Amino acid sequence: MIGVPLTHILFLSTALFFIGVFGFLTRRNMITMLMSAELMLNSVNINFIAFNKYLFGHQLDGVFFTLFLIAIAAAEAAVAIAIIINIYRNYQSIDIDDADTLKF
Amino acid sequence: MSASIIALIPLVPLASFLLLGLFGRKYLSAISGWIGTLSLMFSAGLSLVTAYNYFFVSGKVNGVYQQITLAKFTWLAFSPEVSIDMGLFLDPISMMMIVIVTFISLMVHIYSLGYMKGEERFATYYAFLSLFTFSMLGLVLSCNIFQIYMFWELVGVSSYLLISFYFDRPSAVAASKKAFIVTRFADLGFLIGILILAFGAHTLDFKTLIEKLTTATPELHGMISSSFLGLSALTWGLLLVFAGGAGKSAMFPLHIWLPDAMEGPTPVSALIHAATMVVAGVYLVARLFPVFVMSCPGALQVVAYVGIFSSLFAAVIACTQTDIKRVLAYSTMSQIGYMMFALGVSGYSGEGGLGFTASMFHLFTHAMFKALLFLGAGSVIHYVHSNEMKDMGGLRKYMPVTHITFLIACLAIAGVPPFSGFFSKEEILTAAYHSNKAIYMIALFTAGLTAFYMFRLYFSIFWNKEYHAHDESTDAHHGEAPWTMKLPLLLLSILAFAAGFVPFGQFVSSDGHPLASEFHLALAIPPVVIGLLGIILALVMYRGQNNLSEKVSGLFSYLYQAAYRKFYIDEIYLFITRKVIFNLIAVPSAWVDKNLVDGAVNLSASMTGETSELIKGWQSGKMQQYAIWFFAGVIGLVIMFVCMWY
Amino acid sequence: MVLSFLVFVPLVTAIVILLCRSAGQVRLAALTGSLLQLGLTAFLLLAYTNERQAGNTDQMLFQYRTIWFAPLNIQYHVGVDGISVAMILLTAFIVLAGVLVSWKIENLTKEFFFLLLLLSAGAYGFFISLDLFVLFFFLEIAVIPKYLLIGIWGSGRKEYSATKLALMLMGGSALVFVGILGVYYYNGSQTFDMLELSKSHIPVAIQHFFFPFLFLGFGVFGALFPFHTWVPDGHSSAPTSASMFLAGISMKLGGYGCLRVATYLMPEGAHEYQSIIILLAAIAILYGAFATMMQTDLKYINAYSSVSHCGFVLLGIGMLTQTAIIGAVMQMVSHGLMTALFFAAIGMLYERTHTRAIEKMGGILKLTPFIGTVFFIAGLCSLGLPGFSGFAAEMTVFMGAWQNTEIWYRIATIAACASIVVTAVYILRALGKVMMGPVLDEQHADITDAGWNEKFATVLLIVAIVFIGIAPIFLQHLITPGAEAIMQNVSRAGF
Amino acid sequence: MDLSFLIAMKFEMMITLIIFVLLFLKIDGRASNQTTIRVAYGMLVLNLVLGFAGNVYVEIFNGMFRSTPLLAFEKNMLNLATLIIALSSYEWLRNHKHLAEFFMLLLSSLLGMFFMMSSCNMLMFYLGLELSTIPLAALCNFDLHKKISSEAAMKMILSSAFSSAILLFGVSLLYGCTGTFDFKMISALLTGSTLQDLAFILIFSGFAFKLSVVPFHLWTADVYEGSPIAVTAFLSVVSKAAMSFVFISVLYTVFGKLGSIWYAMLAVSAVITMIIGNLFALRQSNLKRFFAFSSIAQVGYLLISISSVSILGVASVVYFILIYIFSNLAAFGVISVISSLTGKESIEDYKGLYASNPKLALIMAISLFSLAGIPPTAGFFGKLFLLTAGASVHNWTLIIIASLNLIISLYYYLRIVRVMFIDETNEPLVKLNFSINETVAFLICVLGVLSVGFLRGVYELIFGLSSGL
Repeated sequence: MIGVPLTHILFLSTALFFIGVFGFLTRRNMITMLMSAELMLNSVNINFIAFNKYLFGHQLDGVFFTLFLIAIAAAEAAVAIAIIINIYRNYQSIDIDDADTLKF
Repeated sequence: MSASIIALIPLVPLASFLLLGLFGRKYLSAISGWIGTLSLMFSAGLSLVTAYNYFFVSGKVNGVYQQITLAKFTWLAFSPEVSIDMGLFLDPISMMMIVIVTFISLMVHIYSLGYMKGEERFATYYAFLSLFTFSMLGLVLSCNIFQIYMFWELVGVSSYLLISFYFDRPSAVAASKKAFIVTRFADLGFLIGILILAFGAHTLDFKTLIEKLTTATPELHGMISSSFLGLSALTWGLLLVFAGGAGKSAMFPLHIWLPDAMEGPTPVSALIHAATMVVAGVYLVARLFPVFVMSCPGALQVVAYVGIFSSLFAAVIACTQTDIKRVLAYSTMSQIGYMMFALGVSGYSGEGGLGFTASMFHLFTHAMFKALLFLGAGSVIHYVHSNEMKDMGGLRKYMPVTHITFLIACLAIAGVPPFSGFFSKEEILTAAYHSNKAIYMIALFTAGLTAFYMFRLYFSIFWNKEYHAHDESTDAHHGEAPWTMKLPLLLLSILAFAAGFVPFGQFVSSDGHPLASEFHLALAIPPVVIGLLGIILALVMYRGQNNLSEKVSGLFSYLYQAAYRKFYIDEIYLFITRKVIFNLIAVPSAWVDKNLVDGAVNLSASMTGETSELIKGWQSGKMQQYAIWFFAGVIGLVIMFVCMWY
Repeated sequence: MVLSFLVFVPLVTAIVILLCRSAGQVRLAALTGSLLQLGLTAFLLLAYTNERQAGNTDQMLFQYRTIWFAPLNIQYHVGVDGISVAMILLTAFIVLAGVLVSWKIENLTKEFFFLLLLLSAGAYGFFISLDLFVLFFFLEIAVIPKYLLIGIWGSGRKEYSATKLALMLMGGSALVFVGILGVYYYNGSQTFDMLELSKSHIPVAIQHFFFPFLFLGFGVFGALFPFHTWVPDGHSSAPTSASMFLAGISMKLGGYGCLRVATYLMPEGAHEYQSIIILLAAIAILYGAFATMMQTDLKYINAYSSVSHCGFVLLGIGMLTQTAIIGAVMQMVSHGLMTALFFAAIGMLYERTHTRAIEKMGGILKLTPFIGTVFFIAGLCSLGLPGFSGFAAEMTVFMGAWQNTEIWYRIATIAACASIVVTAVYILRALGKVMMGPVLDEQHADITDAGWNEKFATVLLIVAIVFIGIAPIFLQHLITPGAEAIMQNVSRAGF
Repeated sequence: MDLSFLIAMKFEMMITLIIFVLLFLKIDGRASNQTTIRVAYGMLVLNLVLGFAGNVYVEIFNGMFRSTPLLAFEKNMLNLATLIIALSSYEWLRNHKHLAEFFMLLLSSLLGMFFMMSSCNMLMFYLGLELSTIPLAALCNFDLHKKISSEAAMKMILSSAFSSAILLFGVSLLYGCTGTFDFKMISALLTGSTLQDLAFILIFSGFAFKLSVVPFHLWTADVYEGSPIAVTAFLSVVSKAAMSFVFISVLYTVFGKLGSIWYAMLAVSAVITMIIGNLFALRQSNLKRFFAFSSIAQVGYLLISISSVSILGVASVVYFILIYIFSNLAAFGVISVISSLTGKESIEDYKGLYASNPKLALIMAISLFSLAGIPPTAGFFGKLFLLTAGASVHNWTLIIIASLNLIISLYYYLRIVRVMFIDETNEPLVKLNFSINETVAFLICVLGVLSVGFLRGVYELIFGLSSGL
């Protein structure tokens, strides 16, 4: 296959990862934060696929891991969103900074 | 005679102390006096027998009095050779001492039957008396320098207890405290001296100690050669031991407790602060006399000068005091000064050793007449209910027995022949004359002063103005005194007269060889003359009511004031203790403890609290900051890793 | 003789107390329990002396060992020598006296006696254990009961004092634990067993590093200057019997540990730090004495004087001569009894006059002759009067200290001797103010003299004090073999 | 086919069974709370009993899953802990609408932990991790109407998502280096290259988050405070225990080669964790929050012991956790009883507790002493063995700091003791009476706390097992 070298893809995934981190650290909206977390997970997925494809083509571990990862991410998202909805019930807001009654 | 019987001499008083101390107050308060007296009679008799036995039967081996140690057992062992042994040490001076102690103590016991009658703590009083007698006997019979130190402390505490007998009087409490602390301070010196001597000579036993330190042994050489601050270890040891003795014997500058000690009941003063305990210092120096005189003359010099100065100093003060007991107290101090410098000027063996004999002789006679004086003063006080001269005068009609006996005592102490004081004083002066003229002159002058202030006392009590009872009620009911108080006076006066004729040198001498004391008329006359002068002066000034005394005191007003204020020694002490020690050491150390040491602990505690309060903001409830910290943690780990590997 | 009984008897008593229904039963149980302890220790003394007379020259008698934590080579190993026996006797006396003195405790009687007996169990265990881990175990058992005793039944700033005491003692034991670990890992064969440790040679550098941990750690318990500051507050806030126990036994745990663990197992370390120890001890002696002069609360007076007296213990240990070590142990015993007696007397007085300020009292001797006499005896013993235990002990320490020929140590000794004067000053001050003089507070006029329990307790202690004071040779003989064993190690290490 | 997996996965299957039974009961809907709860208790007990039988070394799913005697022991410890939690939260659950769900979620989280512990493969490990985390997040929010409960759940789920993402990134990098997820092969292929080290650091942070090591700990206190007490107990005891077991085995077996790196990390983070945990615990007024920080401080001690790569270290950790289960759950039991009966959770409310409820006060005190490491409670031995193990590598600064931290911790534990025993108050708690279930739970805990130290067998057994790690 014509040469997109591994490093490019790693760049992409790493960039994605740090974008996710950035979003998670800066976004005030819980849903957005959750999305940023998903973004980080996806960068991980890209990593797995890429490594699997480029380095260890004879096996499928990475791919499997990715599949599991997607599933789990979905589950996590489900629970997280449920919780966030509950937050909204209690706080009438999903701004992360409003939910800071527990402190010190 | 067997040790166990001799051991009874101190033990019987101990037994009576325990008996009275434990049960006296509740059960035997009525008969406690008699219990004490009987026990004392017993041990007095026993000690007389023992002394007789020692002096005339067993003590002398081919002309030399031996030092016999009996009933010795180990009390504590520190190293193979250094150990505290308890035992009975028999030699001429200890024999003399037990006789004095038991006899005077017996007199005081009998006297107190009358004097202390009706006291609430009668039994306790007798218990303490017995305790004192026991400790004093133990002291004089000690065979071991540490044993003597122990009984030394015990006499100290029993004196403390007896001075503070009237403990609801603040003055008595203060006086007892002062007495104990001052002597304790001296004992500190004694203790260190013991430590030095003991580990220099590798023994605590008197006999061995004296042998080792008077003959050329490695120990002696070691102690002389090893020096600290310019003085040899031996000198240090002896001086410190002497300091202990000076404390007990109220030598300048440690004398301040003695006058105040007169707060105690008068018989107690007679026993402890006149006849027995206060001479313990002299006794101690006499114990170690061979070491002083042979190995360390320098220390002996110090003894001599301290002694003579104290005696003059005290005599001067005594001329101005108006409290009769205080006068007597200062005269005691002065007489002990006599004994001290007598030891100081003495040599060893033969004629040279006259001073030693004289000193012991004076100790003996002084015990008699000073006890008599105190008891006499006691019965006067008992009659007048006051210590002040101004409340007295013309008492000779009212209390003839006291009057006569008191007169005898005064003559004795003034050194008028043929009373006992004359002989002992004469010997002392002779010894002083032969060794040190300066001391001799001062001693002579002091003798004059002594005669003067004693007769000042005598006249102003028994002659001077007519007696007016300040309140009829108190002394109307009783006459002069009950027989229990008269009897000791009479007995003592006989002895105060006769004690001088004892051929003392035959028995007591520095080296155990009998010392033929020949009589030098030339040296005998001056003291007598001076004494008589003093008496006449007192006669003129105080025989009748006149203002001569005021004139005289006005003449030397400064001196008089200074002497009357005891040369401000007490004030100086007060300054040192209160201002210096208290304010400069005690207060700061308490402050340091409260603020620095304790403060450090509290500070560390509060610091922890502060920190935790400080960093609480970290836990800011904001989810994203947590995440930031999380990420920072990761970065931190990475950085750490980088630092570690590159 | 099964030594473990010494631990079990108090424990069983404590449990029985928990099961008791009424306060009366509790008191009875406590009394019988402590009497049993006394009997047991008396029997121990007999058995011990018999063994010795029978020529048994083992260093430790009645040894018993069983594996506890095999992987760490921790054994429950107990045994006694003369020193331990002396301390055990002391403990028994004080526990009995303490139980008697606190007879009238009304509030939470059951808990009080339970904790008291738990404490005593800890003390016994500490004195008999030969395995460092076990020793540490028993050392720490004692901390919490003290805290509760002071906190619940105390007076004054009790919470502050209790916390301070608990934390400082915890700090001490933390240091001790570090030291123990050091010993454990560096002695070659990983063992906590003291007898083996004393034979195995710990490298000198290691000793120099770890000795301070052990010595300071135990020093905190033993009121080593400047870690003594828990003593005054703790003692003065504690209820009477707790003060007796604190001053009488807990501080002795420290001294015993400094001797038996620090000095015995790390002789080179001891030599290395000798001068510092002696300096601190001398400071503690004088400084404590002077600080006492300033106190006006009787308990503070006795607490500070305890600091000063425990200085003698550390001084004796620091001097590293056999006599001095014997003296140190004698001083521990003597001070334990004496200070317990003093606290008992203060407690009795406090119950009656409801004050401990000396200027508020006066002429008590006239009102309550018995308590007054007890006060005098305690005071005179504490100022080192011959005929009481204090004198013999202090003199032994001085003598032993003087045997150390180094000139500076002798000067330190002289400084220590000087304390006898200061002691006299503050003791007589207290006696004079409280016992003598006119009766100040007319409310005191109707106070009653000691009850049977108090009489029993004080007489018990006084008898012990006087016996040691009159015939210290027995105590000395009891201690000597142990001290010799320690000295063997010390001299093997140093000069 | 071989049935060895029956033995190997007996715990997991048992838990699954319980979950399903409860599920059916719920679906069926006729069973009252009482019956449900009885069933749950009964099956948990059965589970515990079965746990002791036939524990051998088995590997299945060609090396993805293994079971060793040590693992079995650890799992059974967790079973016991879960049982105790279930028992002592009776008062709270008795009338709870979602009783069955509670147990299901709790047990599925436990199931996840079991898988995680037995895993020999990154994939299996990650599945277990998530399976243990997600239900916990749901549990945190179990009191739906409580604000703080939902906030706690939110913090839990979001931060754990974040952390697992980071951990996964590390895993992916590791995969890139080695090309395998199997633990053995990974450890064989590790070369210590920079990328591997980076991967390790990321994974380490993931673990640190779960173990709430400073500075990854910040979520802990909030989540503990917000969640229902039973969940807090589960979080602070069971999940922490499981995590530390896994942590040890992963560190020792997988990353053994990088020891020189993670030793330093452990040492540093241990010190920080102890100090910060103690400092924060000092000033807490809410008991749950207080215990959160105290548990953080305890983790510091755990790390010290882990840092000494030795059987002794492993054994001490397991031993400590066993004791920690007893002492901490006793405390949480008391809190849960009091809070579910009176709704009071702050330290001040416990004033004069001994006067009103002596039993509860005593249990609390014993567990506090055990946590503070005061003899004769077992905590003394646990803590000391941790330090002893830590000292075996002669890092004395670490040991000294740790033992000085004991002082601070003693201070704040004593603070509660003081409140319960010494302080007086004018509105004390009423006399509370609780059901037999709590009593049983308390009995187990107190017996454990008082006896474990003196049963010499226990430590030897654990030591023997850990040698077969």
